Amino acid sequence: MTWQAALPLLVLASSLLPGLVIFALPERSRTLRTALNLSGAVVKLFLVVWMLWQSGQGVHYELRAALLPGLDLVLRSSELGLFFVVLSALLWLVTTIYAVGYLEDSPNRSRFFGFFSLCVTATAGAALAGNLITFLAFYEMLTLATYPLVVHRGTAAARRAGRMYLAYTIGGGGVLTLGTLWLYSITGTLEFVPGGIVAPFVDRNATALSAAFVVLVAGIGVKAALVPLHSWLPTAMVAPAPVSALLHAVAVVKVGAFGLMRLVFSTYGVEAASGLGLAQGLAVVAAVTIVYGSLRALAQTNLKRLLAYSTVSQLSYIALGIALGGAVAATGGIVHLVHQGLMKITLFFAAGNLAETLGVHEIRDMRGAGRRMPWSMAAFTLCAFGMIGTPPMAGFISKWYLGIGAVDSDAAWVVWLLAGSSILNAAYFLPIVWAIWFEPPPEQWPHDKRSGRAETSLMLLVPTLFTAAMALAVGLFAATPYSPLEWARLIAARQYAP
Amino acid sequence: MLYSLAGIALFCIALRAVILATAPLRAILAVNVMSSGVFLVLVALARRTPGLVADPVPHAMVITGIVVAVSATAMAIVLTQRLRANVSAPTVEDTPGAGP
Amino acid sequence: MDVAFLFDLLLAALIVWLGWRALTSESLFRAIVLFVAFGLAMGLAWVRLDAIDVALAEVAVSAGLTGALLLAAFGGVQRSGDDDDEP
Amino acid sequence: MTNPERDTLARLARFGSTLAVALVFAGLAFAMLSLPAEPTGLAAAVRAELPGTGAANPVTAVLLNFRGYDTLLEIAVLLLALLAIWTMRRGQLRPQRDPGDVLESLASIQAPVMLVVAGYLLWAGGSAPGGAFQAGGILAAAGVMLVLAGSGWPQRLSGWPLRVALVLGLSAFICVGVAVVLGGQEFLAYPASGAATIILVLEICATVSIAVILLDMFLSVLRGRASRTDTTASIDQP
Amino acid sequence: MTALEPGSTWVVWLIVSPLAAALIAFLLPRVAAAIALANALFMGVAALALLDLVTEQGPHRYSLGGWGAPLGIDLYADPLSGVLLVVAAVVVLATLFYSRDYLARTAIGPLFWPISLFLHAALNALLLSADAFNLYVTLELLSLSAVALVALADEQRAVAAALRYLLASIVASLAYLLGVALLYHTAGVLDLAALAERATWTPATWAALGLMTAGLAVKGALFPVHFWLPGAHSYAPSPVSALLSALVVKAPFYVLLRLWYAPFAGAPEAVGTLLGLLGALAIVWGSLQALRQARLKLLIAYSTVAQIGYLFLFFPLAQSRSALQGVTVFILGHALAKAAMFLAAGNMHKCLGHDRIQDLHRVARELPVTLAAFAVGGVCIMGLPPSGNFIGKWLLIEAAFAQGEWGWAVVVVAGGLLSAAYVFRVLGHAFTVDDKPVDASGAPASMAWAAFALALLALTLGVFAAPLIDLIGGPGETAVAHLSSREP
Repeated sequence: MTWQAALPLLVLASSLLPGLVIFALPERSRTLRTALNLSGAVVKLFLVVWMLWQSGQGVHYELRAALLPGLDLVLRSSELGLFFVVLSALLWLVTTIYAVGYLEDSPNRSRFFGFFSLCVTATAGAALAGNLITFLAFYEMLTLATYPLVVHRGTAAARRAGRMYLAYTIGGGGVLTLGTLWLYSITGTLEFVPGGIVAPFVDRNATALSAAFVVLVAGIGVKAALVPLHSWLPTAMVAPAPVSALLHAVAVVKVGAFGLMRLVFSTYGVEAASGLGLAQGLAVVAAVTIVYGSLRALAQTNLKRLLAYSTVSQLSYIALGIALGGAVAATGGIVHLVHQGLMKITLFFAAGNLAETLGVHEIRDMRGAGRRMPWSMAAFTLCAFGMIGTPPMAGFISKWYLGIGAVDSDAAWVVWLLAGSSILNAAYFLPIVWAIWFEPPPEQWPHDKRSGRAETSLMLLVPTLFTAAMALAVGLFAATPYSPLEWARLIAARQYAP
Repeated sequence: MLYSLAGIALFCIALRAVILATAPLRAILAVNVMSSGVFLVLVALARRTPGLVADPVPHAMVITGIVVAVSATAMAIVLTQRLRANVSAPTVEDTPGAGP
Repeated sequence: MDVAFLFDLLLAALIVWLGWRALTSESLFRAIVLFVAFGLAMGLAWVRLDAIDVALAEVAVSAGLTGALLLAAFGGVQRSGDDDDEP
Repeated sequence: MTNPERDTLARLARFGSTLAVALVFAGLAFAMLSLPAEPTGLAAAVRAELPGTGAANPVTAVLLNFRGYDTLLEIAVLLLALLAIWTMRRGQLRPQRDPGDVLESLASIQAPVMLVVAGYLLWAGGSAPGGAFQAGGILAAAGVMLVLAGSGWPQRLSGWPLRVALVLGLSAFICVGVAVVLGGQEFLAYPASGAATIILVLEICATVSIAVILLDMFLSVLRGRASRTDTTASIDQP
Repeated sequence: MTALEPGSTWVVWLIVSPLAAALIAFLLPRVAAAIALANALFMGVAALALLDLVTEQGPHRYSLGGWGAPLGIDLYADPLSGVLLVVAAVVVLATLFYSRDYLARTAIGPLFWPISLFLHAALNALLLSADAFNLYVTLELLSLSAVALVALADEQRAVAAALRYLLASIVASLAYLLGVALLYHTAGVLDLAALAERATWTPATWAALGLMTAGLAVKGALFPVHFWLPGAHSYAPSPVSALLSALVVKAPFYVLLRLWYAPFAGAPEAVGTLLGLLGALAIVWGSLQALRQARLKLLIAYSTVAQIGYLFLFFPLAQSRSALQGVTVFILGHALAKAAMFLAAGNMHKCLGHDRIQDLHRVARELPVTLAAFAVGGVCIMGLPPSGNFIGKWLLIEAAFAQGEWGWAVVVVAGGLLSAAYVFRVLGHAFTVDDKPVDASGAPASMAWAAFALALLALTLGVFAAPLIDLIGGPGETAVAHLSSREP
């Protein structure tokens, strides 16, 4: 095996090995740890881009290791997988920089960054997984690697959140295992192939396949935070801001959404999923989640909780796009993977900056924050508008495609849903934006930590501005050849190819 | 046949005794009676038809069994003695001795 | 009914009775003594079953040594108070 | 738990166990009575192969040749039990208090007699009933008598001689077994010509070990008796 | 079935070597530890060589004394016994390595070494035995050495637990022996394969089935006769707990497995279902009890009660080959993972001076490798991929689906979730922040790493288990066929 062929493995190793070394590092060797972290992230990004480029040249990567008789662990490069792995590698680099700045001087950093790296390894593994069982393995690994991050602070609240997180995700994993086995007992294979594997069995095993689909969605839906399996996500916001970014944008929920794509596109196939009426069911669940998440967000007073409910709602745009059953809607769903990631990570970074610099956690304390931290708040505002779906921000593109796709698929109710959801988004974001810019700042911030000339540490500010700029750029330049949108269009076209 | 039935009877009596025993030495006695019952079955069944030469294999098995039984009995007795000796000894554990 | 059968019947009954008594006797000391007697009866049974080797082993090891072990242990029990706390 | 409750529970347990055991007895008795009357077993095979075993007594042939492996493991069980007892051994062995004249004189006569009987059983074991276990058992019993009679010399066997005596039986088996394996035969397959000698050697070694192990078990129990400090305990623990 | 090559005497060395080593370790206490470790190493080599041999040449028999069954005793080796011998050697090696430093911190004397060697010898002899009565002797040797090791923790509760363990296991052995007597007098042989050929379903065979199954269930701690296990496994010294939970408690199940394929092949389904139901109850009951425990080692012991339940799910699913494969991989995975957990718990106990779960503060910080070993072991117990337990559960569920018996599949998954609950109950406390000092110097690196190595093996077992799985049960035939296709 040349190193070229082992590229998928190297992608995993680029975060796994630094992670393992970091575990062994003593707490005080900060420089070495940071160097390892950043070089791992940079190398990973490089490798992923390299793999992407090679795939563009027609190189196909596939690695197999036998796990059970007739069942292998498979790592494979596919368009959808590469799309996701590029996103997570990029956001990981940004989040790492942010985390280094954010966790300065807090205890147990070696442990933190070790598990941090394991998380990203699991995400990359799930992205490159070539069959359902490999996906399952990395899905479980992600659960375990995230737990120590959620309970990182060691407080009672953190442990409670950790318990809840585990109860949901481990339960989800168990259900997913059962569903996977069930499916395997019907089909005899679990490979991810465009068009799915169940088509030959639809006639004979329709009921069993439908039931297995429900079980599988219930398993994956925990991470994708579909209502009613979403409660862990708002609770987990007690974790430090970089962890929230990881949960909401880079890894956990993204793996859930990605898993739904794999399920519909690569396992059941669009045709079978629609034919059995399963996609329609998923669409309804997604619609309910969108409305429910927005309504709950409206009622929150804590900024991070609000953002968490917003995630619940936004994620289901992805599920909705997958479920609507048309290339255009699917494009909207797929591209939202990137758009939502960029916007939500910016929002959490900004919220983290507020908390870290000024000690602000509650929405009512954000009055006038724009004067004190103009850059962070500008990024926040930009992405809040994106979430609402204002052109030319990224969120607009997603919603536009979803809307068009819905009309294409004769599901006009979705347009109303999107409009309603946008109004709700506006209803909870706009008052905040108003308060930030147009209300007077308080005499005294809760815990003002002045640091140098910039509004906050550059390690915190630069990632925030970078992701905000990206979120703007992917919207502005959506029509250019190498934009995420074009890519998503390509992938969607593949799924719906005759 | 008579002896094998007696063997089973011993096995059953002793089984009941060992279930109900609270004192270790009683249980040890019962176990010994029980093993005698099993041995009796082993050897007696070899002579179901009178007049034939006895089968030596069960005899060898019983002799092996007797030795195993005495080993186990000796161990059990010494354990019982340790149990008594330890009752008042301090334990390293957190909770006070759970024994009655 | 021949004498041999009668003898076997009596011996089998004796063995079961001794076993029963050894396990139910109130006093532990008597139980042990009964157990030794039980072992000797067993030895007779082995002889009746043409198992001389077993009979020898039984008398030497089972009745003899096990009895001695139990009695030695009983000595310990006695000094520590009663052990006959069967409900 | 109040006393009446406890009594009820105990009565229930007795009743239940009696019932269960009666059922077991009925089942087993039925099974036993339904056994075919024609003899099964390996008696014929043993008789057929007896000449090549080096022992005329079929039981000895089974114990030391056909199923010699069982016997090897059994001696291992004995030794292991003694080691286990040693790990729990505390306290010193006290001399027996006034054994009484009768016992003393009885022992002084009986011990030599038992020694002779043991020697005979060992020697005869090849052809007539008897063998290592019986001889070992009787030797140990003789030792017990001596100890009870106040004689100190069984305890005097200690240190290296004791350890060697303990492992003698098992080591002899292992050595013989390994030697034939190295000679290209199966483990414990004795050459037909030397089988009788090998069996005799094995029996002697086993007798020594068995006797010493059994005697030492008895001594350990005596010792444990001396070290006991407190009242009775029960095995019924959570 | 091929005849044994003249040079392949590995089966003999696997039994004789630990016995001889035990004698030497007893005579020369000073080198006892070295002898024991060297023997464990050699056992690993021998077991691998044997596994290789039976893989290449198929299962084989070895006639002790040259007589051959049914007159003599045969040893029997096939891939199933081969892999179990290997895992036994691995666990013993790691545990003994751990014990060197552990014993140095206790009052336990050098007799630990010969006794543990006897235990290893008994285990190997049992795994290789093909004779119903010889199995009784090996079971006794195994139980007595296990009891002796438990009693090494010279403490009231340990001694009481050892005594109960001893009495339970003697009674169980006697039930087994009575069953053997009935079988022998029905079929006239003791060799398992010969028994399989001659046994018919008479009332005596039924009685033997009941007696032997009941006896082995007690020894194997199947719910509801597991009463002796939690005490014995938790109050024993930690390396002993590891050996007991990982290996010893599996041995009776292995015997039952062999019986199920040989004399009791064709036992009615109802018996299998009953055993499966008890197994399912064990999973639920053991897990719930584990959740309730206040002490770490008791929690792990109850977890063993639960995990043993999985083994007994084999019986209702026995018709599928994947059930045998699954249960085999499960045994391997559980052996490695559970040993790791007990060794890790021993480390924590040594450092903190207690093992109260409530007070495991700062373990994450002070004993990271130990905690990692525990966590990884726990993850395996939960049955997450790619652990051996995952593969085992997967295959069991596959068998359940193949037979259309869904209930068992649900039990398997539910047990995994319950185990997650009790594992993370411990981990949650270990991550708690607290400022009480912990003396990490109580556990030398060797102890932590021994545990961690086992855990890592358990976790990665799934990755290299695939070729093993193919061996078990053989293509198109099962262990039944192997055992009974004996050459006359």
